Amino acid sequence: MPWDRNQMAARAAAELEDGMYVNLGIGIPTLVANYVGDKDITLQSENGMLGMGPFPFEGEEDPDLINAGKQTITELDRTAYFDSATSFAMIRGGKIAAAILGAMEVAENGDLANWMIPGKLIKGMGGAMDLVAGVGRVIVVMDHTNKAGDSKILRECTLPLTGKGVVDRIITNLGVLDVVDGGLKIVELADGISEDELRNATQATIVT
Amino acid sequence: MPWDRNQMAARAAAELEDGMYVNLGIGIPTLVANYVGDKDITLQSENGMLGMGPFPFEGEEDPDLINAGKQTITELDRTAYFDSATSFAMIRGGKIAAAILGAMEVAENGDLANWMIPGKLIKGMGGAMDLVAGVGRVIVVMDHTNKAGDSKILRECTLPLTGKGVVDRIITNLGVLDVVDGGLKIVELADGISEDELRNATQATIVT
Amino acid sequence: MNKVYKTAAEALEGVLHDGMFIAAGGFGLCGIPELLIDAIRDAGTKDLTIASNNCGIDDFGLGILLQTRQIKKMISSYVGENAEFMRQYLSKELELEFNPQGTLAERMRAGGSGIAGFYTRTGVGTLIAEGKEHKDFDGQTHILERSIVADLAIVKAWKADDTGNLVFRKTARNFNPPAAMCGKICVVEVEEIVPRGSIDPDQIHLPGIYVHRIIQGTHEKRIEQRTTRKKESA
Amino acid sequence: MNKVYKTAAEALEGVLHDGMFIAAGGFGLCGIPELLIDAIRDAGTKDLTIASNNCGIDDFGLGILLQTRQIKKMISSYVGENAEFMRQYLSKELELEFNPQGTLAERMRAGGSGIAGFYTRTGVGTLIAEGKEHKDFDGQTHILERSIVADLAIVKAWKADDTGNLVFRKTARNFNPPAAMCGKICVVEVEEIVPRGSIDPDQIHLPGIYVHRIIQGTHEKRIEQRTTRKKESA
Repeated sequence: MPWDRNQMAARAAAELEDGMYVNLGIGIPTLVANYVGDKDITLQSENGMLGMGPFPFEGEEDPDLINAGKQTITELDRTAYFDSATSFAMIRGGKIAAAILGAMEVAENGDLANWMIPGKLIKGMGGAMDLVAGVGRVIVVMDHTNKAGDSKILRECTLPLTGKGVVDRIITNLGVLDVVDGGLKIVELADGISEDELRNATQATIVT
Repeated sequence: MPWDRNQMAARAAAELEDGMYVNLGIGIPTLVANYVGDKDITLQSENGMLGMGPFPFEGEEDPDLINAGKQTITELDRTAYFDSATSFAMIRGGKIAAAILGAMEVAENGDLANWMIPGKLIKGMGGAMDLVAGVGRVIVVMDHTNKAGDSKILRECTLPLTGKGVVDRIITNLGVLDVVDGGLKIVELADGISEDELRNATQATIVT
Repeated sequence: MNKVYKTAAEALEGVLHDGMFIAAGGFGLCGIPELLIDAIRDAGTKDLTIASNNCGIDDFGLGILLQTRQIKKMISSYVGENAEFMRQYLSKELELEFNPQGTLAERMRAGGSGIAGFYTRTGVGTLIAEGKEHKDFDGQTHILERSIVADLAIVKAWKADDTGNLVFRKTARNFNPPAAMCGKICVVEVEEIVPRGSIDPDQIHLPGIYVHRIIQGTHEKRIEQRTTRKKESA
Repeated sequence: MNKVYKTAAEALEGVLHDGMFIAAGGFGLCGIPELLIDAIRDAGTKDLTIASNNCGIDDFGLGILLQTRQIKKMISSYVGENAEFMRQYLSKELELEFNPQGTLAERMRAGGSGIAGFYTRTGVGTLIAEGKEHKDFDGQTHILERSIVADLAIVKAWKADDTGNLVFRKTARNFNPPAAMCGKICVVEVEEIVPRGSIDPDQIHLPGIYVHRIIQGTHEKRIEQRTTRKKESA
């Protein structure tokens, strides 16, 4: 059975190690915070915060304290605030160990598209281009195929790119793949998913 | 009679207007602070401070509170501290209205030399190159001639430059000159100094 | 040196003109200069180019100036919260220049820092890189991004002293310091003006040298995504 | 995540190697990493390239590493306080790269910020500009300055919490934050380590993400130019 959203988030959380500073994108990546367990992870929110805490209790929301998804959040005992220039200084400067992001498409060379569908969706890239260009490791978490059943893991991206050759690892509902020389390598299969099932759902080149 | 150091400093202080943020170099420029009177001037020290106060009383020196000349100083009720990158951001960014600096040589095109004598003096430029490139107005305060009696105001600088075409006004013991098209213009003569005396002590072109 | 003004309208007097370039602080609806935006609407200044990470929502923040058609062009990283924005953009009534969020913040800081341009890997190989100078450093391709200098910066802080020293609160700091830095004139609205000397000089987030005019006012501080957890789940 | 070490020697264990590049905080003798400098002397690491605004005095600060001939090259803006520096430089035992002070600070910040290079007017038409790329922006000539990334940053702060969040004191802040930013490894000495949560998160000068190792110690904090005024003159 393919992994559900929470299982994908849990699998992504397994990528994280003690002491890491990590940026989580919106969507499934946000759920990763629920699965870090005892690991000493510090979450960065690119609007100017390290040490992001959980959502506030009702009635305790502070309009001056939000995350990059504009949701009300809380602070922790390790929290530090800073301005947007400083926030992206640490992102571009490689101080963030990993970013876990959603995607529309990923290509076998590590190209990532997750910000724009020409003529349809023009919300903007936010901090995604800075993140994929700057952080130590880019992990994409997404469904393996789109609603029409087509592979989101492609030989070449068809949508405008967020970054070129930036993705290190892809975690989908079917398994885990790494971007390596010549294509993608299967690292792990979701429970009950066969290698053939994953290969059939993947347009990109899979190398062994 | 030529102006003495204090008179030159007082004349330089007359350049300053209410509300200005100003950087004073070492030597005679430091004395300018004594002559600002009631004017609301905020002094910047490029090692990371706005709102520099006077020297401390004996016994009240704080090793964490020094000016760019490494002297112990005090803070005021308007003081703000910041790091060196921020300090020079405001300097290069044109936020400092004026810098009052000493010089070894000034040329009629506004070139300034005040940091190096090849083979002799290799202390370094400190923040002088950033200041002359960035602040709103550069005012040089210096003796008109060197110890040998030679003009320090030249057609061309002979020493390595601190900045090219950066000086706006020169205040010396003999008077005040502005850098204008084609050379220097006499703005003011020190008490009892004739125009001929100033011209004779000046190698640079003086225009009228 | 008197930087304190009574109202947003007074603080903007003489600094507004049609076709001007404004840099605005804020992220989403957090830390936005609400009062100054309202005053710009009331002043009716037209053909504005505004550099701001977002453009508010339909009836709050910079979205207000979309309703009144005062904005000609936005320089932003994300404008997804605003239906009127989409409508005007798709009908070509509004120009839009997308900037990666960090590039936008750094362009503002650079403009206030005498840095004419800088090289970043952000955006290499994307639409953002088109037409920009490319240069390799240590085997990696970078693109040249230019600094932003705005005619006016509008900024929201938590507290100011009367010399303009500013303190921000939590994530409401965001783009406010870089926006302030890049404005030729910087007007700031705060929740409280305190006497000089009452802010620890080690704890000033933005020194008063960047701040030309200040007003104190009451802020709505609307929340865009009120997200909470239940007490039980604690 | 344990960033707290007992001694300077322990905090530097495994990060020192001959020929390495170190960025150091401090201005004059103010805010210098005294304890880490002593530990580097004791470790005997050789052929160091050090980016630091100054080089201490003969018997204090980085001057100590000149006495022991551990420094191969300095990148500084001002070295006038140090007779041994002059001697070694004039006898060509020591290399020296002068940087304008603001350029040096910005090169460090850029190195920690993923900015490979930046354009500044500082130094145009001077010796500093020789061999550097020139480019005109808006009719003014600028030169390209490269960022600095150091193998190690040695930094002095006032307080740290155990996650590495730092607070500096008065003008002892100076080059410490930019130096910290540009180090692949950043080791910090402080006067006091406080429990996490005891520094207001709005008042942290440098977030712990930049800090890898911390020690607490006693600092001499020598004054270079003790300048005072008389009580009468107040």
